[in-house]
Amino acid sequence: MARQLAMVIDATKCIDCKACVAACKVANKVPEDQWRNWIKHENEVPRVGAAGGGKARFQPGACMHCDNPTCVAACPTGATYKDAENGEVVINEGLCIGCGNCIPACPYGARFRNAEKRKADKCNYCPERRAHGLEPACVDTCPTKARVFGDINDPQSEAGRLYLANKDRLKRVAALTDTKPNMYYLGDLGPEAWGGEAVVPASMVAMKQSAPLIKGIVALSGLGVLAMLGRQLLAGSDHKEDGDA
Amino acid sequence: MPDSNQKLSRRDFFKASGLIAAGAMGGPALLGGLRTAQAAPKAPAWTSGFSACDMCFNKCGLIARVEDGVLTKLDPNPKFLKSRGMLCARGNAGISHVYDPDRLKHPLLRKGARGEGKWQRIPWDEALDMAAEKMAAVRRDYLPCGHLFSAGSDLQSQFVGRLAEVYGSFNITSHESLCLVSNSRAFLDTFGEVPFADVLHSKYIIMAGANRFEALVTPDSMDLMTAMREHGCKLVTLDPRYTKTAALSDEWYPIRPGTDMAFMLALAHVIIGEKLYDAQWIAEKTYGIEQLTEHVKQYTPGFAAEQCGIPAEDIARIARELAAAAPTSMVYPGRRSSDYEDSTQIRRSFAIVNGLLGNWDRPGGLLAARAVGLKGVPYDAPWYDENHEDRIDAETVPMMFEHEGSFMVTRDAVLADDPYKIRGWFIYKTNPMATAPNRKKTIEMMNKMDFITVVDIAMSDTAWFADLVLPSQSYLERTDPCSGLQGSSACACVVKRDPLIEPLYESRPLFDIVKGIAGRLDLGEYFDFTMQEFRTRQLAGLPGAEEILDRDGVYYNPSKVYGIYDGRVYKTLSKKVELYNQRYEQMGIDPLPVYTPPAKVPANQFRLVIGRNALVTQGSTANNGLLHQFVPENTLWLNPEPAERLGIADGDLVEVSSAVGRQSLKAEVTDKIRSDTVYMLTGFNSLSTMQHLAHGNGASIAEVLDGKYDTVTGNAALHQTFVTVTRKVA
Amino acid sequence: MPKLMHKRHDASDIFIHWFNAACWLLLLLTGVGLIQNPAIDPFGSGYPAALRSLVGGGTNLLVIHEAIGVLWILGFVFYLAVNFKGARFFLAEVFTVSPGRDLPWMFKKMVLMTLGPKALKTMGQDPNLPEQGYYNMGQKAFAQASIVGGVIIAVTGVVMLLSDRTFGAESTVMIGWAVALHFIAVGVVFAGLLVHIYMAAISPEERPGFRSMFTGVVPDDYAKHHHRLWWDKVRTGGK
Amino acid sequence: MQRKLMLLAASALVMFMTVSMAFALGDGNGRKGKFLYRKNCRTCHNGATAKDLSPADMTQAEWKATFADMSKIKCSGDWTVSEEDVNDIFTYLHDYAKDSPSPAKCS
Repeated sequence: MARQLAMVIDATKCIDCKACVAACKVANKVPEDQWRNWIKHENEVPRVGAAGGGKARFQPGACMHCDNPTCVAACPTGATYKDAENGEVVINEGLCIGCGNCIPACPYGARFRNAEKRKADKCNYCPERRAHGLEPACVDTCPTKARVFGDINDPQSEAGRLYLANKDRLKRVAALTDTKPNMYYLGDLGPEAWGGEAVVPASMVAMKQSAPLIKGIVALSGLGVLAMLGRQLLAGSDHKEDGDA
Repeated sequence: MPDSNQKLSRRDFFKASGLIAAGAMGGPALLGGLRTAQAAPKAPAWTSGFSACDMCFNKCGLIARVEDGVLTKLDPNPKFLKSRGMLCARGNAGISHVYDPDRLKHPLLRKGARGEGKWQRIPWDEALDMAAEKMAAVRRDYLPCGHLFSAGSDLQSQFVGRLAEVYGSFNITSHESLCLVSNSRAFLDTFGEVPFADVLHSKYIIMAGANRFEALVTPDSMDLMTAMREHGCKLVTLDPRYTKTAALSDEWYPIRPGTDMAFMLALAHVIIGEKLYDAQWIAEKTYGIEQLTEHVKQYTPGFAAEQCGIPAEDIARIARELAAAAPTSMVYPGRRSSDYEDSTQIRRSFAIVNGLLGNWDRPGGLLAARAVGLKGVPYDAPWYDENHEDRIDAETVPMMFEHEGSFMVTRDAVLADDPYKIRGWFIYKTNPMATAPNRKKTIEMMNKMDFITVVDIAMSDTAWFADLVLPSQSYLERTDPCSGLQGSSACACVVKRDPLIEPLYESRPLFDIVKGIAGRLDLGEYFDFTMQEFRTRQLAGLPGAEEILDRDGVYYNPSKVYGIYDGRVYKTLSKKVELYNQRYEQMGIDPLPVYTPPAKVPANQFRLVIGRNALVTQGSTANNGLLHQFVPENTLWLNPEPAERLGIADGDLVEVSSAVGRQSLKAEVTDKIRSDTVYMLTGFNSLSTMQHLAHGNGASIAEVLDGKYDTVTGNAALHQTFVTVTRKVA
Repeated sequence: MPKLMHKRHDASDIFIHWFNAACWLLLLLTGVGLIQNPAIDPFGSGYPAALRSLVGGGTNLLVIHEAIGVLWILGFVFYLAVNFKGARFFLAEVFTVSPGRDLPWMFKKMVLMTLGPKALKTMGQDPNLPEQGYYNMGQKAFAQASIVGGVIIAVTGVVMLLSDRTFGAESTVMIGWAVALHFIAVGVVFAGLLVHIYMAAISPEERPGFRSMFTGVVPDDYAKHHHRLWWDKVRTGGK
Repeated sequence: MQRKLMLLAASALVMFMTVSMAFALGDGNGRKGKFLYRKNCRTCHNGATAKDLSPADMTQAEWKATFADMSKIKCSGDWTVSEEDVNDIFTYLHDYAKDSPSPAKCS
C-alpha cells in the first residue's frame, strides 16, 4: 500500500488564531505578504441567541497534495511531480525556473511564485523539520491540535488512525476541477466548495496543441529523408549526372 | 524519488566544474561523476534550547532552533503543560521581535525638544552615570518618593521594584492598573484569592467581558475548545461584538455595554428565587446569603432584559442551566476589566454568581493558586526618614492594590503636583503612551519630569518622549530569574530563561542596567548577586529542579489541584466566601454590587469599546515584521445602519473624535457590532517615527480614549468614551 | 594537374558551423531530456528520466543545458566579432530569394530526390533544375528556418535563463510563452535539420559540398553544376 | 500615703498607656513597620533562634489580640523600640495578615 502523506483536520476545533500561518512563514522563510497555508472563513452572519449558536467554522488548509494534481499536468519539465513513494507533490527547486504555469493550475490557490527564490512554492510538509523527526511547523504549533499529519495509509500513525476510523464521513474541499485532494476534514469543515477552476495558461495550452503538429512535421521530414535514402540506395545507379571526384 | 532534490545550487556547480569546456566535449566521465545518491532531505544543522515566550504575559514554554548563531524557528515545548504544548502566532513571531530592524541598538540621549525625535548616541558608562546622577538629584530635590518607577509584566520587572524600594520611592505603577486589577479585586474580596478557571472540566460557561478564542491564546482557550468539543460543555457569550468566541459559542447575545451587572444579578435572582443552589455548601462556606437574597429581589430577569437587551426568558433559562450544571459551571472570571468606573462591582457580581454555584476549589469550577514552591529572595531595604508619608496616589480610592497603584490616579496627582511633586521616571518594558487613555495627559505628565529613563527593546512612544533610552535585550538573549506559573488543572510549574543567541548590538539586560545604577547610588549591596545565584536561592526549596529545568525546560511541582481549601479558612473577614463583603461595609463601599445603568449614548455618537486580537500585544508588537503582515493597520468597526446614516462605506477614511482627541482610520462596516458601539484595536499609529511599521498605520486609541477610572481600585475605565464618527473627505 | 578549386568557406565559417552543430546536438539531447510532461514529451517520459538519472537529477541537467546554451550564444557573438563580413554575406545570400527560379527548383528537387526524373516528366515538368546561386533554395530554406528559429530559441532561452534570476511574478506570462516558443522553434528547426543532414552529409551528389565544410573549397565542376550562377561569378574573378 | 497615690497614678498612667496603645494601634506607617520588623524582630524570628514569624501567619484579628496586651508577648521585655515604632510594626503585621487583601500578580 503506497504511502500517502496527508493531513486530517478537525475544523470544528480551529479558532482562527493564525498560529499555523505564522509558524509556516517562519519555518520556511516565506517572503513578505506571501503565504503557504491559510485559514478559510465562511462569512459567518452574526446569529443572536440560542438558535444560531456554535455553527461558525474556521477551516485551516494548505496544498492538498492531490491524487490528480492539475499543477503537475501544467508543468512542462516535471519540476513538480507527485512522489510515488510517499504521495507528496514535490517541487524540485533546482529544476523549476519559475515559469508560473502551475500557479493558476491549482484550483485552491495553494501555489505562489516565491518572490525571493523566483520559483514555484507551496506547502511541502516541512521536509527539514521531518528530517529532524519533528512535525510540520503548523501541526506542531496548533493550540487545539486541529491539524494532524501523517501517512493516512498507515493504521499505526495518528493520521492513519483518524482517516481509517472516519473514512466514510470525512469531507474534502470541492473545486470546479476535481483534483482528488488529500486533505481530509473531520466533521463540519465550514466553507465546502470554495475551490476554483484549474486554469492552464494559454502558453501551455498552445504547447500541448502544437506538440502533435511538431511531431507531425518532424515525422514528415523524417519520411522525406527515408524516401531519399531509399531512392539513393535502390536507384543509386540511374542518375549519375555529375559523377563526383 | 526519481531525482533527489539534493540542492546542488547552480552557481557553485557552474563555477566548480568549469563546465563550459567540458560541456563541449560531453565526456562520459563528466556525466558519470554527477550521479548523486537518492539522499533524504538534508536535516539542517540546528541546535535547540529551551526558553519561555515573552510576547505576552503567558510565558509559554518554547524550544528555539538556532542555526550557526541565528534564531531560525521557535517551536512549542511539547513537555510544557501550561501552554498545552502549543505556541500561538505571536509566539512564532518572536523571531521578528528579536531581529526587528527598528530595534534599539545603543544608549540614546535626547537632543532637541521632548518628542521631537532627535537623539545622540552615547556610551553605556556615560548613560548609567547620567541616569544615576539624575536620580540622585531628584531624590535630593524632591525626596525619594519624588521619583516614579513603572515596569511591565516581565521576569526582570521585580528588579525595578527592588531598585525603587532601596532608592526609597513607594511610587511604582504597572500596566495592571490599566487592565485586570478590578477583576482581581472583586474575586479577591469574594473568595480571598484571585482564581484560575478549571475550564477543561466545566460543563457550562458564561463568558462576559472576555474573548478567549480570539483576544489571546491562554491555557483556557485550549481547554475551552476541548471542553466544548469533547466534554459537551456549553458556552454562552455576552459581547457587544460578534467575536470569534461569539461565533464559536453555543449562544451569543450582543449585550448593551455596561449592563453586565444587571445580567449577573438577575442570574442570582433566579438561582436564589428558585432555590437552585446547594444549600449545604452555601450555609457552610458562604457569608451573606440572606443579605444577597434581599438585595437581588429587585433585579428580576425582566429588569435585566430591559437593561441588557437580552430576552428575559433567555436570562432565566441560562440561570437555570448554569445552576443545573453546578458545581462544574462558572461565570468565566476573565482578565482585562478596565471598563467602567464601577468595574470592580461589576466583577463582584460575576464572583457572587460563582459563589452561588459553589464551584470554588472543585473540578470544573474556580481553582485556588497551586503551590509552586519557589522561594522569595528577601532583602532589607534601607529606610529614609526624610521622605513623603505614602504613595502619591494613596488615599484616593479605597481598595487600591498597594504595590500596583493606579496609573490614572498617579497621573492626575503628578499633573497637579498634589500631594507632592514627582520629577523623575524610570520605565521598563511598558508603554503607557500607547495603552493609557487620553494620550495628551500622558504627554503632559512626561513633560513635567526633569528626567525620564526608558529601558526597552524598541523606540516605543514612551521612549520617544523620554530623555535617556537604554536598549534592553530580548527574552532570548538574556538570563532571567525563575518564575512560578499556574496552569490551572494541568499544572503548576517553574520556568527560567537562559541566553540562546549572542546579545544583539549594545543591548543589556534590565538587571545589569539596574545593578549599574544602584552601584552608582551606593545601593550596590542590594544587587550584589548574579542571576544564577538569585535563581539558586529561588530553587532552594525544590531539590533537583535546576537539572529538570535544563532537561525539560520546565519543572512541575506535583501540587494539589482541588480541595486546597479543605480545612483552610478563606482570606476574608468572615473566613468564608463573602457574598456580602464586610470589609466593604466597614469602608463605606457597597457590600453588595448595586446596579447603576451606564450613561446613555448621546444621539449620533457611539461608545468606543476595547478588545484584543491574538496577533497584537497592546502597544508593543504593531512594529513586528511578521505580525504586521497579518494586521497592517487597525480599522474602526461600524455597524451598517449608522454607517449608512453617516454616508460611510466599508473602507472609507473616517475621523473618530472624542472630548479629548481625534484620529482618522479606515472604517470596517460590519454587522458584527452593535449599532451604538464602535471598536478599534490598541497599539497603532505610534508617534515614534523610529517604528516604521507602527507609525501612521491607522489610529492610536490612546489619543481618543477618555481617562476616567474605577472608583474602588483606580483601574482605568476604558469603555466610557463617546465618540463622533465622520467621513473624512480625502 | 591538380583540379581547379574555388574557395567557398572561410575558416571561421567552418568553425561556427561545426560549433553550432555540436552545440545543437548537445542542447537537443539535454533539452529534450528537460521536457517531462506526457502531453508534450517528444519520446515519452522514459528518455528524460534516464537522462536525468544519468546526470544526477534534473537540476544538473538544467545547469548543463543552460551552460551549453550560453556557450552557443557566445559562440555566435564571437563569430560575428571575428567575421562580421562573412556573416553579412551569408545572411544576404540566404535571405535573397528569387521566386521564379528558386521555388520551381525546390519543388523539382524534392521530386527528383524521392521519385526521380520520370515522375517529373509524367507531371509534364522539365526535369532540368533552374540554375542556383551561392546557395540553392533548399539550403536557403533550411538556413532561413535555422536562423529565425535560432534567434527565437536564443531569445526565449535567455528569458527562461533569467526567469528565476531576475524576473518577478508579473512576467510569468512572458516566460510561459518563452517556454512554448522555445519548444516549437526547436521542433520546427529540428525537422529541417533532418533534411539538411541527409542532403549535406549523406546524399552522394553533395559529397564535395560536405567536404568543403572541412576544406573550405569546392571543385570547379561541382560548382559549375550545382551553383552555376555563383560559378559564373567566381570564374570571372568575383567572389 | 503619698507614695500609694503616686503608685496608683503611675499604674493608671501605664494602664492608660497600654490601653491607649491598643486603641492607638493601627494606621501607623506599615512600610516603616516592615523595615523595623526586619531590623528588630526578624533577627530572632528567623526560624532559628525564635519561631519563624511572618505577617501571613496570623489573621488581622489575631494580630490585634496579640498586640492588645503586649505584656503577654514573651520577648516584649527586651524590645528597644519606641512606642511609635511598635505601632508601625503592628500596622505592617496587620496590613499583611493572612486574611488581608493580598493581590495576585499578573501571571
